[in-house]
Amino acid sequence: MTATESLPSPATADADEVMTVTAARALADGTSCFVGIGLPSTAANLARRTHAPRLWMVYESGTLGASPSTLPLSIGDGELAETADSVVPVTEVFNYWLQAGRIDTGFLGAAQIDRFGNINTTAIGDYDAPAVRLPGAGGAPEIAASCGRVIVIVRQSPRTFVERVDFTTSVGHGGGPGDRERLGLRGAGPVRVITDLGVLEPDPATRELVLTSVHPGITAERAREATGWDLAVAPDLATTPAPEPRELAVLRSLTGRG
Amino acid sequence: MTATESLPSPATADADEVMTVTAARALADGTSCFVGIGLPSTAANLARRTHAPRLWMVYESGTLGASPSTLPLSIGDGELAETADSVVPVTEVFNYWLQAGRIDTGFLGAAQIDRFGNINTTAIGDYDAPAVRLPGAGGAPEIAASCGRVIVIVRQSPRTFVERVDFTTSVGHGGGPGDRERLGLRGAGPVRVITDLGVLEPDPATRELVLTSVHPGITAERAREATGWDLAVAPDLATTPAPEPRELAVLRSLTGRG
Amino acid sequence: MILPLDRAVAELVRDGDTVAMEGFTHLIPVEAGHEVIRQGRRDLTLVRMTPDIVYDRMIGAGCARKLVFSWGGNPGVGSLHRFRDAVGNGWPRPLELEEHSHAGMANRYAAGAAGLPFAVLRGYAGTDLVGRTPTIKPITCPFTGEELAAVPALNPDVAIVHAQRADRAGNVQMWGITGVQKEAVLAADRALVTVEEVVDELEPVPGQVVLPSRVVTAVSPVPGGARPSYAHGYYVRDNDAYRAWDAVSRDRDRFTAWLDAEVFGAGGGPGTPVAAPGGEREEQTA
Amino acid sequence: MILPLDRAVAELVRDGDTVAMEGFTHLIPVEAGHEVIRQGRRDLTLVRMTPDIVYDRMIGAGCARKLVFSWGGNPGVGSLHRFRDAVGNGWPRPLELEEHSHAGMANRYAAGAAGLPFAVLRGYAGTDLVGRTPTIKPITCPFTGEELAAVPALNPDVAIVHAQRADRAGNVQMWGITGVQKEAVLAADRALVTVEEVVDELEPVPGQVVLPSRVVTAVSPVPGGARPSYAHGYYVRDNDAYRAWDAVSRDRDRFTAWLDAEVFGAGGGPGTPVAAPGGEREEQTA
Repeated sequence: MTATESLPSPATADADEVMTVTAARALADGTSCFVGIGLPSTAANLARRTHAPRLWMVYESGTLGASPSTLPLSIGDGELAETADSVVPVTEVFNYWLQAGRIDTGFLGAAQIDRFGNINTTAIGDYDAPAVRLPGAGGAPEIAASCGRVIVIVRQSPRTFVERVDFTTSVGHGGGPGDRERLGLRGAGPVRVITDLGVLEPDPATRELVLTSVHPGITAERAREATGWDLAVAPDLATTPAPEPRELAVLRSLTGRG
Repeated sequence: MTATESLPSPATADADEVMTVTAARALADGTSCFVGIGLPSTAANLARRTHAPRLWMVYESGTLGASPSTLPLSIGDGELAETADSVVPVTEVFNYWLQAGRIDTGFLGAAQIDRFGNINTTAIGDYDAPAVRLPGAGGAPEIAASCGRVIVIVRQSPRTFVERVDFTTSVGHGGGPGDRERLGLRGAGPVRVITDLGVLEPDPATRELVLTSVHPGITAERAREATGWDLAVAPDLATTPAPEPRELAVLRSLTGRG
Repeated sequence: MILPLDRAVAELVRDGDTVAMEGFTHLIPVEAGHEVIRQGRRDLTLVRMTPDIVYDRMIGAGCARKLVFSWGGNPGVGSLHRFRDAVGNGWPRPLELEEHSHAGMANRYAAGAAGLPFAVLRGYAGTDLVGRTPTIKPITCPFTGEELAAVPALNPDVAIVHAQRADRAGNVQMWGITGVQKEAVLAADRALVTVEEVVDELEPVPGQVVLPSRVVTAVSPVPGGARPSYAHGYYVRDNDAYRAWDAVSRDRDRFTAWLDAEVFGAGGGPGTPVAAPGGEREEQTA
Repeated sequence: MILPLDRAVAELVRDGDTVAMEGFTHLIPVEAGHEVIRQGRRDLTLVRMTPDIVYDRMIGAGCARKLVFSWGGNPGVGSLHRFRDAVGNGWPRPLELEEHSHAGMANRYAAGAAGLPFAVLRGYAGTDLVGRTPTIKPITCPFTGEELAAVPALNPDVAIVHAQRADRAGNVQMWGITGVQKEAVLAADRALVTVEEVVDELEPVPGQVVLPSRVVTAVSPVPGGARPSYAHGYYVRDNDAYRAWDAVSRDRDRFTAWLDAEVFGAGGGPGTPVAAPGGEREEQTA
């Protein structure tokens, strides 16, 4: 795909594509990124193929510096091991790399996220009699604690964006300013929540998530309706730059669409 | 060397050779042995070439199941890595193998050893102004603590066999019965001290080292003179079986003598 | 000791045992799990960082009393429906949970392998896991005064892993993503390793982990024994099988029919276990 | 970043630093130690499990204020005479000691690499090290009540190791006995790796340890830089040189003459460092 005329039009981008491209753009070249499977993996691999060729991807299976040629379905695909700078035991990836503070960006998903960016991936409803039992913590609590910063990718709805998570699996900004420091969490926590509607960022003073950008065609009102708390909107609300044709083309080659 | 007539006569064995052969015999086939350089390494390699072909030698450099064709000068010779079942990081050899209690026999030397089998390899005299500064602990304290049992190989003299060690680098039987248990040491501690004169073993009741065997041509009196405390002699004092011609031949092929 | 799979499971895995079947997406001992189901083991405490479809099957088959884990999902697909049904509805029997994070579980195995009673990590602070999981406690650094998390060692009765190769003496060799398998084997009282093949000599391979025979209780040759996961250098991951499991496992009847046909049935594909001598299989699954 | 050895030492090693030069008999960064001597570094806290002849030289040359170690000897030969002279007679200057066991040191590095303030081990109980070494403290298991030993993390200012190869991006590859080098590098603020050669591509090797370039501050090509120790696959250990050191090091004058000739002198064998551009060497050793 080299001829410009074969690139897809930005107008054809769907909401998930805008979300993924926006997430990819948040990853600076040369930085390290702890990558989970699904949207984070897609976004990181997109970044590596566009503006961040030296993005250093770490998967929790122990592959350091993986550069898969196709999107892995799982965090332990053979392609990851074959293309990695190094494959280390799981103990080392968590202790020597994550806990030691060597990862710049952690990417997390969420089943629920609250006003302060705390995340639930354990259970919806009562823990002992859950409405929905979710997979659980995995690497997330320590990714949220120890990465330099965290980016959350999650589709926005009132069921997902809740006033208070039913279970705090991974700490965002706790109950507000100073909580991360009090808990001894070394990273900055969630600095950006990227959804299919826009981008939320913590208010520097209150640590509450604020809508700072909406994707093309999305209104602040729609984002507020998709949020289970009274979502504040930044006075200088931006519109997310639309995906570029090349970004869309690479993304679709990764996901097999188009 | 297959013809019997070429084997050396036991009568030619010197004191160190009797000591080394006696130590080798203490290693049962199929057991695991934590091997230090020097006499322990010579004894273990002799055992592996005579009665204990499946002796599993672990060197603290991380070589598990090494089977060197020549005697290594250091615990990290390349030959050890090349012939090992597995080479592991030093952290693993100490944590996953030694500390976990997977080694049957630990072999230790000593600059001083006392009545209760406690060992000094740190300093002779005052620690802060030592008469002789020795290399220090190395792996010995945890070998003495965690191996199933310990065998000490050391030449016997009043300077070495002392009433009380100047510095307890590695605990033998502490101050007597029950001390190892109180300290939480999991192995049985020194079960045999093999010298150039004979063999000492702890009295089951008092834990004090007692002369239980003298090498051919050595008297109990000579062993007592070479001991800095009033060495008890077992009522059934044995004479160490002399080295067999084949043992001597293999030992000399290892050490390059004869 | 090289044993057919059914004999190895019969000898090593007992009702009520704590069993760790490890594998981080790669080299998952699926066929060994099926054999545990066939032999009707009950009241197991299943331990694994990433319980996936093989634990889903064992839970659905009623083998498990408790699950100690950090992430229970169908990797890359979604939820484990038998796990959910057991947690939510107690079908076929209630499942007690002990939840940790990956970092906590990995360190628990490492402590177990190292003969320590506990491990220390920076973890869990501020999460609701602390209140829910009694095996997380605070510990203070005696040098800096910092508060960290302590977790107790995991020492399973038996660990089961899959590897590429073993030699005839029972030394085991695995490579590729090796996860926490070494630690699980070293932490366990007994260890069963299913392998793709038994060879005369283990040719060294980059990235290999070698488990010396003295820490391996039994080796069972089970070619394809990790399917539908993969064995680096032997076969690739069958992603479609993981996706297909989602539909099969959503429904109790469909799951039960699948179990009868694929695990208890005579059929079976490349993952069918090696037959035991003397028809012992029938006896054990009766 | 690939730098000539003299520039790398000039930039990474500062007076007063805590310096860990690791290597367990194999791959000892001897030539880097000589460069530290040439550049006249002072007041270093030298850290190493097995300080051997290179630390003996650095201590004799007056670089060190303190030694943190577990076994200080000439492996397979006997004592370190410059070390003894410094401890016993304060020549050329007093040497403070902080003594541990190998198990303690290895775990201190591992804690440093893992971003923990301390490590826990079964060790030291009943030994006189407990009373002599303030960096050994008791700690109680919050689950079993057992008392164990805690030791603080080691986080050197700079780690220096020798490896077989690096690629042009600065990724480092070593194999054979790799000791505690990975942990030392990961625990340190800065890391210098001298290598036998710089290659285009790091062909995987069984038993390899790869240090990603992002944890390596500088790579210096120093062929033969581990002599008289060895580099697996490149050259063997020069046991005679270790034996010969015993006589050289016993006498202060003989040692000083050796230092002048072999370290400060213009001669030098295969371990001679790569010359820096622009005569920087003279400036730094003046």
